[in-house]
Amino acid sequence: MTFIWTTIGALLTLSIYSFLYKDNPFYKFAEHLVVGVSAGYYLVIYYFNFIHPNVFSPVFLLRLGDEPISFFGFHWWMALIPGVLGILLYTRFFPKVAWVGRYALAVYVGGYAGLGISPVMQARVIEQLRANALSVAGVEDPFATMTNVGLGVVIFAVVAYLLIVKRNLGARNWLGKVAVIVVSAVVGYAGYLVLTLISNAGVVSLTNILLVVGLLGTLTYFFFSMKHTGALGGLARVGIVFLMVGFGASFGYTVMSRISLLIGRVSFLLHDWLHLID
Amino acid sequence: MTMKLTAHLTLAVLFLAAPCAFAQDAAPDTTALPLDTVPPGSVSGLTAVDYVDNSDEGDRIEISWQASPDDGAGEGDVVSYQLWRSENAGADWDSLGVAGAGQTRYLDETATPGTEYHYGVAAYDGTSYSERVSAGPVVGRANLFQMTRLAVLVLMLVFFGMVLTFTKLAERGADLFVRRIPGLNAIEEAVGRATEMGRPVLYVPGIGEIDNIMTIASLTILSHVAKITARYETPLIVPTARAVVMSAAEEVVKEAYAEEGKPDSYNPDNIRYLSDAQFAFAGAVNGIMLREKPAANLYLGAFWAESLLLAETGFEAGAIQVAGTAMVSQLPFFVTACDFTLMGEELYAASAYLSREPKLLGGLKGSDWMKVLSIALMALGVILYYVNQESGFVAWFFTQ
Amino acid sequence: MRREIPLAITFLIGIFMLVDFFVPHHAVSTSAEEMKQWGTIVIAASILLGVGNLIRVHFHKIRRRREGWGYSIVTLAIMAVMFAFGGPWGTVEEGSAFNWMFLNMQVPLQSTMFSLLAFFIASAAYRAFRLRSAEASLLLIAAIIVMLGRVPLGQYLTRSWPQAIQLPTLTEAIMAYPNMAAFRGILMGAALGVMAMGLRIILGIERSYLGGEK
Amino acid sequence: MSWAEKVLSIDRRWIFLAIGIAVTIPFFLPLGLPVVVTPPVQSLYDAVEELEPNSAPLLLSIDYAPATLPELEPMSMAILRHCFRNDVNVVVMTLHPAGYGLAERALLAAAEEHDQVYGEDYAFLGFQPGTSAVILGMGINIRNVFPADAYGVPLDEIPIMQGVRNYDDIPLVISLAGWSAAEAWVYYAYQPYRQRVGAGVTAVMATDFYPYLNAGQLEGLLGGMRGAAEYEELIETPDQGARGMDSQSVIHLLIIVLILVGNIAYFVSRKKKASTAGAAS
Repeated sequence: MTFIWTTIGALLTLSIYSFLYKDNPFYKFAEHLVVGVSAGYYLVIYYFNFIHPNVFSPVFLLRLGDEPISFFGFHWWMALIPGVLGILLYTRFFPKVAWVGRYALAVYVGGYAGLGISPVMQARVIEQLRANALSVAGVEDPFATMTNVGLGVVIFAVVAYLLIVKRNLGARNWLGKVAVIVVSAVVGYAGYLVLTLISNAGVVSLTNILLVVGLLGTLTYFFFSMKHTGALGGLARVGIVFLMVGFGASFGYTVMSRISLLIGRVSFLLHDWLHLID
Repeated sequence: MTMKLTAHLTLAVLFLAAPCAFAQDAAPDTTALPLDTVPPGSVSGLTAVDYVDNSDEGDRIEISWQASPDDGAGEGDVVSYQLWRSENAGADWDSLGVAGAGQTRYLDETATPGTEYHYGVAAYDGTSYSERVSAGPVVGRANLFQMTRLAVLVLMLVFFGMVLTFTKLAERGADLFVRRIPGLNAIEEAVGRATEMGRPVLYVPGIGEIDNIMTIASLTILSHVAKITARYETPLIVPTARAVVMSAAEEVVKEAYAEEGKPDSYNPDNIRYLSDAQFAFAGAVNGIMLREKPAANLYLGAFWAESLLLAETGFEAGAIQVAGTAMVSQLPFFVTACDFTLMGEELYAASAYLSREPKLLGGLKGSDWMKVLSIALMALGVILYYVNQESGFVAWFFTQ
Repeated sequence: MRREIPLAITFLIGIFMLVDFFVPHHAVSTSAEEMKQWGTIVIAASILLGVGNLIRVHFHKIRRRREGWGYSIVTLAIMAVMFAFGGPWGTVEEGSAFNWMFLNMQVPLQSTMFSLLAFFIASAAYRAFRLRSAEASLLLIAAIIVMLGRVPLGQYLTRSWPQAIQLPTLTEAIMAYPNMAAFRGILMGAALGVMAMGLRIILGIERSYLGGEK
Repeated sequence: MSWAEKVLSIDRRWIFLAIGIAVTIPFFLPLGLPVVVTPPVQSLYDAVEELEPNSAPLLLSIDYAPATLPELEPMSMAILRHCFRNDVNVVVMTLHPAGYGLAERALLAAAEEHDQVYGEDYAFLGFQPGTSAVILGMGINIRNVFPADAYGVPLDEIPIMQGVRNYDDIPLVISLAGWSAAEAWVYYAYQPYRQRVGAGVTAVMATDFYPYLNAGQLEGLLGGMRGAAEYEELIETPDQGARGMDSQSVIHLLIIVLILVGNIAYFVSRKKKASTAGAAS
């Protein structure tokens, strides 16, 4: 029995993979099958896990004289409200009363809109600001000592390139460009070291400065009230640089996760189905 | 949180230690060990305050203190702290509980709301108690405001104030500049090309539920897109993964067709619920792309892993693709596989921008200035940190 | 009226839920708790709407014998079977027919569909990662460093280099700094967008989701 | 058509074939490259390692659906093995409607391996809908949300649940999720109740969670199969996670080679175009 079911699973798996070659009847079959199966699945799960225990049981069992079943610790009749709201969704099939269905939607959307605002403010704005500021203050930085020197030189070289070389030197002046970059990297880094020595908060972590510059740049990129020209345009460009590095990095980071899924399926075919490996 | 656990453990330790103490008492003069007759140093800085939790019934009082000098230092022999409670201004002490050594906080969860209490704490070293320090009176109440969230409230109100001010300004006809969002025109171009080719437009509003703000932003954009397709009589296919979103999309599209005076061109079979299951949905949308051959694919809303499945299949099918989402993890895929991508806030901005309704622009301007304020706050925090680490603002900003 | 009352409801409930975050009083928090449950139940009740639409679309296809109508029969038939097994004979219990169908049809189909991404991510990378411009090269370089740094191979290749420039260290640093800064920016911007939109919904300025202007 | 142009316009099905072959080979010829443990995994491991045996339970929320099984199941197995090996009590629940069977399957498998007894060493609460409401509700009283375990036994009759009222009695929550559930734990358990929360998520989601980790809102983080492999390394029980990492190395290398070849071809073809254009003018 298990083998039959596993074989069905394996054949369906192969049908989906046939899509990689081209659209074909096997894929069409599998696609329509999965839509049907999941529709049936959600119908059953939603009914038995949500509606039945939370609406029907509290409402009807109590009326039959059974022991009262609480609705998340509330009076049973509270269960009627969502039940009625749920039914209201279906008024849309009767044009005359279709507008009543909006009540259900209004309760739902309004409630969640209100619910979402404050935690978003706290977790996504305030806490993130605080974390960023904390990093800048150098409170915690595991990479500070390891990558500081290398990164410092790179940062100052890039800044020198953007501010001096790109604007003022002609296309063919290679030697001048390199000299300016090297000199400003060294001078910039030296200046940074001096700053670190005179600051009373200890080492100012350069990697953490990256966090500030990056956040500033990205937020500027999403600033819609002014044209991106001049200094603002420069900051927005910095934002784009960070966004691109971020996108590349998370793309690369994701590859692993996607391969994991494929490994899971190959392991199913080779191990669970064909028993070729252990 | 670990408080109670530690209290239990301490009790267990005391329980186990009791027989040993007893044995020692039974043979007082045969051992060379002198009995510890020096009581430990008492605690200091005792405070008792009404504890505010998320469902506050006024039955919790938080007691905190600074450790006895003999706890972990000095003689180092403190094993626990004994707590007492009194309803009678420091007389009639009732034993309340025990906190382990090293603990400096205890949560009394048995207070009667509205009753005045005094609390007493003494360190215990296994044989004797330190002097009892007391604090009070304190009254437990079901509070009406969570003080720790004051900052959230203030910033939120500031933000709302900005949004509403700009909305009012817009309504009065003030000229609010909002720069063009790159990629926004792409939506109209894509629909235009589909019309030229005589092929349908596919609009995927994501797989978020209707409570997801991205889905709502997407429905606003859908209304705009539907008006264009209605004008050109280009079929518009809207596959959805949530039943409520489907019914909302039906309303939006039907409405748009009616507004353009083409109610008969609206085809209810094109607004489809496919599946709540994420990949069943993705598989079915892929099928639509290959078989009904839309010339423009618009993915706007909340997307998860299906983003690249859709975008790669759409690319292979040769459609113009415009995406927009605030799902950070999916942006890299849309950016690499689509022709244009509205990133993060641009999705919300787009819905305001497209409608050209002045009222909606207020939100956009408010968000913009909130960003400036956020950066200023962060800068202030950092600068003050370097100037004076002890200042009140720094303490507030960096803790909690 | 038809519009005002829903908008008033949206406003009241929205404000109540908003206030709940700041008011710890148990009367408020328990009622808010209750209302959150309503939402889940309304959503659960909506499933029939979706399934109804699915049946209608496929039924039309079959009746008009449109291309691929045979597959529509598959969808409707398997849905009926799944539903029939799920109702009377239990749902998720080990060994029920419903559970077997779930584990051996829905699970492999969904996870295989998901795993197609392994192939697509490779083809997307091959196509998109070209050194066309300065920005594209940043995308590419970051992707390659992180891809190598994530796997044991990357660690192996750079094992004798100084710790600071070993690939896994670089990967962590890229993820922790430039990536984090960029994503924090998107996150904060999007959060403000969400809040502004939420406010507009509560105030009834944004109402396209309700449909029907009249 | 030059070779470079051919390479650039290659049918993507060749790439698919290469990926398919590359993923299969290590199943038969393992490379056995060592896995390096990263700080977020180490800190989650430490948080679990610190739990007291046979005392307040770890709450493991197995919130994944079948689609993310290959990445997240190795994590559940590794964490459950770690707990059971240390005799730490575990309470398992799920917030995903499709997670019930998967959670039960992992829990029973790990419990059987370590001869653990239901009710005394572990318990299974089952599924409740309404993610955020469930998490918030448990902060007030777990019994409001889960009056009984998955098998209908009232919580007070389960030995390890006695005295467990809300988050005050749970030293650590770990959520393993391929969707926003892990985030919901941060929002609704850490934010309001300061409950310590750890998370295991798919590799792609891990990026989103770095800010939370960085802001101290998460105790530790397992990212994808690699996170599972690292955890397996820490508990010295290599399994699915470790095996998968070899295939990962091969495919990552393959994709990088593909990108490099694509770029070389791109430059060659551009140069050619430039030079022919120059000749014509």
